[in-house]
Amino acid sequence: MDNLIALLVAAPLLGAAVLLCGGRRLDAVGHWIGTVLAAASFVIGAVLFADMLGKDAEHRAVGQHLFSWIPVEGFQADVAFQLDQLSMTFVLLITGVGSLIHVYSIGYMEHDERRRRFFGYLNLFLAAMLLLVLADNYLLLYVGWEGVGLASYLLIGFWQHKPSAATAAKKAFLVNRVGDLGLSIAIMLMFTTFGTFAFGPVLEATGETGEGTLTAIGLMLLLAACGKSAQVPLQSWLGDAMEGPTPVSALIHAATMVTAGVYLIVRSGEIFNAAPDAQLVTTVVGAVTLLFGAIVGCAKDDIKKALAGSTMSQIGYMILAAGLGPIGYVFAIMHLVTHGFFKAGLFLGAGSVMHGMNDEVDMRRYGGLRKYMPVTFVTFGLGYLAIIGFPGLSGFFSKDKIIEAAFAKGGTEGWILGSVALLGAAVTAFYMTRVMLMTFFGEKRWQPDERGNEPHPHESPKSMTIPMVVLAFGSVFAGGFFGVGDRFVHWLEPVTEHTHGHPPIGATAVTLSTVTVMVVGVGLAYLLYGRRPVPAVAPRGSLLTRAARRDLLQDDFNHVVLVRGGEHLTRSLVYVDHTLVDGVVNGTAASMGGLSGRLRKLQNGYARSYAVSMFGGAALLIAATLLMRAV
Amino acid sequence: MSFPLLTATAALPAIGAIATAAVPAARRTAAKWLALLVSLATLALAVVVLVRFDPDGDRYQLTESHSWIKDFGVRYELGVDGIAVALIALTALLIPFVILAGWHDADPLETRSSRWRPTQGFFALILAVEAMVIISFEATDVFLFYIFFEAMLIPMYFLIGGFGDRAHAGSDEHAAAQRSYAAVKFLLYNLAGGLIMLAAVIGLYVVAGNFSLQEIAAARADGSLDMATNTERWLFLGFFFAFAVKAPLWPLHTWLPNAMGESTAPVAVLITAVVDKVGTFAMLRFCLQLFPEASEWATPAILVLALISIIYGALLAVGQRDIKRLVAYASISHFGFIIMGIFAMTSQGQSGATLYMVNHGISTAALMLVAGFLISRRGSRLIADYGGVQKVAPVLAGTFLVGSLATLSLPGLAPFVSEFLVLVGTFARYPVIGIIATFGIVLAALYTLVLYQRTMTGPVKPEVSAMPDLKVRELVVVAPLIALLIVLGVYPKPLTDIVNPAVEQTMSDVQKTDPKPDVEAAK
Amino acid sequence: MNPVNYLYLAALLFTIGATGVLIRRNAIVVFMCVELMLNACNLAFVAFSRMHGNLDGQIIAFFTMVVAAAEVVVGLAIIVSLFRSRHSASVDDASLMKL
Amino acid sequence: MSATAVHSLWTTAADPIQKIDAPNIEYGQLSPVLIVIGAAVVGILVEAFVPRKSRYHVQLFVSVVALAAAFAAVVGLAASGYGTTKAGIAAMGAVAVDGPALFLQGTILLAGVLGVFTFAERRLDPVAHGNRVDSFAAQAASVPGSDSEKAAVRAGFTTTEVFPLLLFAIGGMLVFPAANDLLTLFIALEVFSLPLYLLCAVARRKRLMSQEAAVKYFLLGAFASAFTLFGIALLYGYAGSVSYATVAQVVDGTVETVNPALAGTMGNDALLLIGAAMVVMGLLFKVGAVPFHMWTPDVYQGAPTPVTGFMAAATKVAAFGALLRLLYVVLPGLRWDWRPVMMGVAVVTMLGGAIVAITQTDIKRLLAYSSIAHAGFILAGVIATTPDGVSSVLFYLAAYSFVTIGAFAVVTLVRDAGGEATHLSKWAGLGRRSPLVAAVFAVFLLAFAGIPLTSGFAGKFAVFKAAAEGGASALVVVGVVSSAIAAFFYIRVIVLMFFSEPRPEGPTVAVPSPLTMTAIAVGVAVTLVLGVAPQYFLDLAGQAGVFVR
Repeated sequence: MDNLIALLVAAPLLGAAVLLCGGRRLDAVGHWIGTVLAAASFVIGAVLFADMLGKDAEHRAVGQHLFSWIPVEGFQADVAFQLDQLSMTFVLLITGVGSLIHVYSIGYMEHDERRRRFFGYLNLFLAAMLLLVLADNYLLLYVGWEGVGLASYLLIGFWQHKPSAATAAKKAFLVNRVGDLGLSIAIMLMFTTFGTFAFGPVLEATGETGEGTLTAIGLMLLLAACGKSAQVPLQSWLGDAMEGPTPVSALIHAATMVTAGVYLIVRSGEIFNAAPDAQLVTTVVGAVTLLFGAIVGCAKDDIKKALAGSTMSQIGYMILAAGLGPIGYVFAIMHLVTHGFFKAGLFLGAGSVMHGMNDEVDMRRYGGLRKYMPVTFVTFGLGYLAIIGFPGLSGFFSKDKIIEAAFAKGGTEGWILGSVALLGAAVTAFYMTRVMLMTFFGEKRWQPDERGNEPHPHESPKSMTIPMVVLAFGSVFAGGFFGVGDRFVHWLEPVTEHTHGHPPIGATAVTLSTVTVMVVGVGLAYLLYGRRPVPAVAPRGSLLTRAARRDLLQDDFNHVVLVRGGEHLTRSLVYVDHTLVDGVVNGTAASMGGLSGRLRKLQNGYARSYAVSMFGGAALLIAATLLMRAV
Repeated sequence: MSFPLLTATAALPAIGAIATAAVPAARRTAAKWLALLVSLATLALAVVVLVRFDPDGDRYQLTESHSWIKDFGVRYELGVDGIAVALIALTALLIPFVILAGWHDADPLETRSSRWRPTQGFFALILAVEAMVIISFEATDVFLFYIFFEAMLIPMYFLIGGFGDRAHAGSDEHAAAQRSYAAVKFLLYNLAGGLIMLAAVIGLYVVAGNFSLQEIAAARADGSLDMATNTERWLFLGFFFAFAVKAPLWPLHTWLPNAMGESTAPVAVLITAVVDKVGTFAMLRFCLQLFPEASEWATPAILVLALISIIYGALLAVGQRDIKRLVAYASISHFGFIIMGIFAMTSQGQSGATLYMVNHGISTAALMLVAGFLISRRGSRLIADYGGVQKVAPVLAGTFLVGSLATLSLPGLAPFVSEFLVLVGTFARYPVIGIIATFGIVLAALYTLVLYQRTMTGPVKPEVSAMPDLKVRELVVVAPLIALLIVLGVYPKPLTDIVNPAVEQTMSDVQKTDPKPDVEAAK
Repeated sequence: MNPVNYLYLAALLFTIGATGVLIRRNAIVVFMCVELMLNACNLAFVAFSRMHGNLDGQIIAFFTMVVAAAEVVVGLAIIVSLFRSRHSASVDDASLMKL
Repeated sequence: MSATAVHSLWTTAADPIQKIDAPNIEYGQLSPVLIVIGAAVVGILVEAFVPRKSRYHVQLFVSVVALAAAFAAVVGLAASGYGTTKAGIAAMGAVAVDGPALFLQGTILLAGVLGVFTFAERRLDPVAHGNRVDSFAAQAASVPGSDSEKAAVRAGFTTTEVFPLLLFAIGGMLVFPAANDLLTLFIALEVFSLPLYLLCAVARRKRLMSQEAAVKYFLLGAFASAFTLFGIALLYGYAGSVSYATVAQVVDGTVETVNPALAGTMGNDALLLIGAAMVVMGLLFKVGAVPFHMWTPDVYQGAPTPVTGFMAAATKVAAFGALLRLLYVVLPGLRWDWRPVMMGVAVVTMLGGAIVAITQTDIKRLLAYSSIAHAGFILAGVIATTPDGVSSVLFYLAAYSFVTIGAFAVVTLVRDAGGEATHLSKWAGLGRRSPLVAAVFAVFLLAFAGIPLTSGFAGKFAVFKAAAEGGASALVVVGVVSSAIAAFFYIRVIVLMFFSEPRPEGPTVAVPSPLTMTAIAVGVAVTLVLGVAPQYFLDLAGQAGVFVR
């Protein structure tokens, strides 16, 4: 039974191989192959899940050792898998949502002649992501880590003919590389500290080394997480990543890949537990990001970018929770799962809207779409209620727990983090309501585009709506299913261990305040966007708004400091290489030539001057010989 | 006296070279096929060597030893350890692809006097280089090694200067001038290095009285031959200088971009993937074994230089406008990694360095050859002249992407394994250097992806709109290399099994042991 | 008279001859200066021979004369042919080949 | 009347003359020299009595046979142990018959044979008035461009005297390295110099340059030999004898100088040092060491190329032989005086030759400067003052002479309307025109540059090794550096031949007769054999490395 684990990865990998090497002859059936294999992987996952439930909590973790990967003296890297409750949670999320989005893409990418390749990339992503969550050591995890990075690169840049897409893809990969820097350094540290980088030995040995080392490792892991999960300061790529096809945004940049950072931190829980400073930094990063993302989300008119901002901020919640340690791990993962459902749903909804609106993304060109695409409206709406944490829906359960845990951290930190989280909840409610209103309510604001063809909003095909519906179910009930009776807590406890946190002001108080701020946010948004018509062109807006539209100037900073600076550096280095390093050599050669030219002047053709040189030579010779004797 | 397998492996391409050169002018294609067959036969022999080699056996196997020049204390001594075997295999493996890729590179443009036979010459020279490289991997006699280390410059020189890249910006005269400048630069740099090494070789003779690597190493080990500290250091520097030029190590690198830029893609591959490896190989085999103390003494300086190479090479690669020069600078950065791994003096570092030599050979070959196909289609080496190729020639673009990903050492592809080992190995002893070197991987991503983006993506440039996709011959060249990259990336164990024992030997030569993990050290 | 003085004379003659070679233009004269140097050698030989009281030096002197004669034969032949083709015996005119 | 009575008529009744015992000459051991000189005399007679038409063939035959016989004699002597065990002094102490002498004589003779071949080449120049012509003037005596010259050309005259002249030169060269007293040294010097002066003067093309070369060579040569002679005089004055053995003993102090009083008056060693310096200077002139090298480029350029080739090879061999013997047999006691000085000379020679060569534009001048640089390398071996040093120099000389003759032979092949096209610019693209010739020349250049697998490398390694072992590591470093510089201009020529487009009005490559072909082929063969499998010859040189004294 355990040997099935490899199949989880193998199935989509096979799909990727077949689809990418298959060539045009597979164009007709490519998307089916991809979808079937993704679903197969899900089925295997389900089977393993059932099997796991059959066992009692202690013996649920299973593993499979495939082969020794890099055997070098004192350095053992194996290709081996580990499937415990945490991994299983991810497996189900990834394969489940993944399969749905495969189905969705069949319709969404119908008119793209490179659909086969698209599905190949999707399968590649699934394989890499599963490898990431199933690996039993950090190096193999690193492989999956970069693998998803590659897939995301290929998918963001899927429409390569668009320079913006190509640039966004490159940016995403590069920023992630910076994060990977952290991961590889962390692995090196583990190797020099523990002599291994397999989860088991490392996490058990944390007690045997100093806090300093662990803090270093923790911070490096955090850096990696920041890269992958678009946390400040490495968040800048996520917004641009929306250049990719919408299913990609839903799967990779909302539901799964971007949450890998959270997985990494929770997985390395023991390390963080032993390194409070690292934890503190983690919580700070999470808090900052959740506000950052939320603020950006408020200002964007591009529906996908707005959702991207919200993704950022939701993951900020998770990171925050993960930073809180045992009181937060479970809720981080729980929010991750629920978020997977409703954010994927929201993105698919957005995709459906764009599908009906000739790929228009500017919400100011929408309006009143609820009449035209009811299914989308309903599913999107449910997702919306879930994310703002409407009582009873999934978002409510998970987010509320995180805020609670944040307060439970205790001390001033607890207060600060908690109130930030609350504030974030309010802003979330605000910008999501804004999206909702601008898209589905009010009167229609779209005009014919420059090519004169006016969009005719219509509902999307079944292949697209069905996944949306399924995800909507998830967004509604998942939270309750997990939260009631702490089912999820018990499920994950054996892996992440859990200590129940007690917020100073009491759980109910927290819950109430959460709901109130949510209501406030919604109301505020309604006053601004529901009561009065939305201008079709964005007003100039306040300084903050304008900054937020530009992702709070983070890109401008990067451009000035990194891009410009880098260009100057390289250009000057090229110059140095050519003039200095090369110049020295050529200079020597030239000077040799010059010397030679001067010396040959002595050879002036006059026999008598030759005689002079001989005479002088003889004199020198004699003098030297006598001198030698003298000294 | 068993069959002299190693001699045969080196002699076969040599004979093939002569035979190819002798093919009459008219029978151009015959020459090509002859060369290809010879290289394949050599590959077969190399495989036999690989099979006959027993990783757990003696250090040097398949040895041959004959008296050669008694007066110079020179013997014809051959023998291979795991490192040599791996590199011989690499060489023998790459040459057929080089030949196949260069199939039309040396077809005469116009029919000159019937005596002028460029094609025959081209392939004969390639085989000659192969022979010399292989024997210098096999030689366990310093003098024997030196002779071929130097001699291989001549055929390389003619390959660079005689068969330039036809896709040259500017007039033919300008191209010719550029080309001979590159060739002369290549030769003078390496000759200078070689001559300085000659002085050291002579010095070694004066000190040791013979050139047998094993005897000297043994004598060094049991202390029966002790050099004065300064003598050893001077000799070490003499040797190292030559190898650092060949490798090349900053700041002795500037010949490489010219050479690779001006020569045809296959020749560029020959330079960077095959010939330069002799330099790094020699550091590992000769510098460390003959002068362990001096190596340790020089390590800090060398590591710093290697570090500079890594970062500097990568940054310059970012700044290049010419595809082939970009790859050249990337190689400089990679050679920095290899040298760093060698002198980190850890098992991981040195195993990694050895794997790196092999993997870098394959990955650069893949990237450079595809780049060559691209250039030959458009007739320009400038990145700016391309754009949107991916749309018109998806397979070409795909292979190019894989090559690029290998160059940025993406996990799952072979180069990742070696690069990570080098980094870990270095980090274990020199954390700061290790960390700084890690930034190289970010820069690598930068220059490769920028290259890919500018050439393959974006709107289709009119000049490339009619560009055909890879032909069968070209696919035959690229596909196996890519397959190999993936296989060695997922399952490098066979290679490491061969390499590890040799590395352990070298480690014991320099009397180094890996630093213990802190946890164990604490116990 | 102290025979050493002959040696000083010889040295003087040699130097004069050498100087002549360096300063005179006409090939014939230059050549004569060389002859002078040879004769200086002869003088030295003879003087030494006298001092050592053995005959070697004197015999060598005869050899030197023969050699000088041979040189004259060859030298004049060359110089004359040069003169005939250039209508000048100046060694400075003969400077086609330089640098 | 009785005999005594008659006798008493014209002799004063002095003390009876002690009878001079006839010198015993070991004709067998001197046979190589005697054969060559004899053949030279025969050659003169041939000029006198054999009809013009057939002289060429007779001379060629005589020369080749004589040289072959002489070589056979050398081999015979060596085989019968005169090189090693039976080595000794012949001809009343005038000539030494020992390893170095025989080795160098053998080398010179082989070089001589190849030289004869190149001399006898008659296919390169276009047929003039139905006569095949070689590279020598129709009638050296006739004024260039004059009617008499035209007439001579029309008549198909050829200067077949070059063969006896060559033989005389070879004869002198055979004696030079074997000379065992200073007088013989001087005579041999003149005997091989004078014919060379003449040979330089008799070029068929560019006669003015040829004559100029001769004049320069002659005047400077005479100047140099005057110095040598004076040096000899001083040494004689110091030691009271010119025999190497005696001088050596006096230098060592094993034997008191014949006239201590003299030594006293002369400020004891001043005579010795000055004398030695002047003699050495004469030899350095012959080997073309800086600063006594300046004749080399002009003479090499002006002389007929076959002569240049022979001269460049054989003169160096002979002169270095003599230098070795002088320094190793006569002046070892003075080692600490001359060694540093010679080091200085070696350094400036290596560097000077290499550096000035960089900017040369005429192939013959280029090779001249390269020969200067090589003289420097050989000096490095000389300075080693070890048996290894001797044998390494011997080996180097052998290797070098064949490369040189071959290279100059190739130069004779590249011709245009004006005869040989020696300007480098005309060699552009030769590799495209006639790959084979270019390849051969490239081989020679690589050998000059000392690239492995050529004789040049083996030789260079040998001398540098000897120098290093002799404690002259500094020289090795300088040598290495100058090799690097030298590599530059050899490579320049290769670039020119292979990588630059051929000129439309470029030169043509003449197809030579088997004679020159042999010379070139032998050159290539030796270059490669000595490069790949030098052991046998190293052994030879090693056995021959001991001087008799």
